[in-house]
Amino acid sequence: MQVRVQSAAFDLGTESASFVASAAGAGAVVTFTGLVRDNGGRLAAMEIEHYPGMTEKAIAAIAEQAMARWSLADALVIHRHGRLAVGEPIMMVATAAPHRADAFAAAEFLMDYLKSRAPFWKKEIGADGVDWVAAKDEDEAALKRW
Amino acid sequence: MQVRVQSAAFDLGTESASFVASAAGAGAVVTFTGLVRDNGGRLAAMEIEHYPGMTEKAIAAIAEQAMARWSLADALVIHRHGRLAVGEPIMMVATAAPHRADAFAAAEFLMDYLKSRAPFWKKEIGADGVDWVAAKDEDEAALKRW
Amino acid sequence: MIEVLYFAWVRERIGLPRERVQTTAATVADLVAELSAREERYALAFADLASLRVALDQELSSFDAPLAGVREVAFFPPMTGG
Amino acid sequence: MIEVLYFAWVRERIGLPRERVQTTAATVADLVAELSAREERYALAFADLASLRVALDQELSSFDAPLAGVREVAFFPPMTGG
Repeated sequence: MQVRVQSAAFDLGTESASFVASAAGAGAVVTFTGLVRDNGGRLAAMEIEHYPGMTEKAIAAIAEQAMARWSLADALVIHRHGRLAVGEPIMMVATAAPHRADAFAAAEFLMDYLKSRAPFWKKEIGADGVDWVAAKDEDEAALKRW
Repeated sequence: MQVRVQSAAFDLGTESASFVASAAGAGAVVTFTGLVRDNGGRLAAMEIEHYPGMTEKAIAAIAEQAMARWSLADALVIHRHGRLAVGEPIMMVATAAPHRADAFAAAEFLMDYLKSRAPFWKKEIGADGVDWVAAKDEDEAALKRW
Repeated sequence: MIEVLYFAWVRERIGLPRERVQTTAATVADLVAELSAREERYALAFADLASLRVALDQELSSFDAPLAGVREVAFFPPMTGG
Repeated sequence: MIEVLYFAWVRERIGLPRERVQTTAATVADLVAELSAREERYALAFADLASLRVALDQELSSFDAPLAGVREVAFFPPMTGG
């Protein structure tokens, strides 16, 4: 299990390749990558604030829950903070499991918890001004399925 | 939408990176990769037979269904045939969408349909002999959720 | 004349990947009966239709489907892709 | 003495990322009441508790939780990770 919280950019290709290489024996690998969307050209950049210390702990706890709940060979979470340009990767999760159902379920679980339970706050810097992204009811509701 | 049926190996890292690069504007990218499992050391290789002509058509039809059903920016399916060594990638799907729920659902849908509706047949070449992989009831049942 | 294709263990049991068949069979089931009557290896391959699938002109179909106008019939076990 | 941290728009409204607070508050809600009574900017930041979350020593908690033994309290809006 690997958790990285960083301001540096990362490359989905490089991370995916090394995750698969280390997940020898697993039959199924799922990755999710979140990218800064341009919102129809209105977004210039995104700024992500986080709570150093708590962030790493919260993500590790979420990942440990996933490892305990599904039959996983490995899991990876990378989440960035700081200023990100449109199109840049914000975060990724990867899961490796003997079977696809476990790999998919664990990746969706990790995403649902990262959305609402990891201490990150997104601010959109756009043509129309600067705004904190509001939490969505549907993201909170998504936790109920687990 | 891209569909590739090939005997050549492919690299998850390279494919993921170029898929993300072409999916500009999407906020969410999901990939699934299937690898040859070693089944506790008993498997030497896997041989995949397919139905040239029908394979490409069946996969394109499945991918078009996914594009019509979810709000996707793009989708990719790569599936290999021929002889594959343990640990090698068998196939991958990738989906790009504005929102993560669509990217996940479409990737799972593609996997469920590829498992039971694309004309591939797997043969395991192992220490205990050579055996065609039997279709699983759970894979057929998985189609019912869509 | 119809092109008949066999895949996976159906191909192995019959011993051929494909053949051209002269037939007046009205349905897939009729064609299966004709082939099964030919030789033991066909009868063995077609012994349990529940474990077989059929495609007509590269589209999944069923054993009661008519063969009129069909150029290519393929018999194979349930697919195991992914 | 307790370390109090503010994030996102809570930090912006209060104008500070963190401060040390001398308090005898028994619960988080008591601490919020004390801070709100200090100055308008605190009262504004804490006006709607339903739109706030609190962590005690870096674990999510609730406004009725006791502060005994707690070294670090953080106030922030609902998280928007992922």
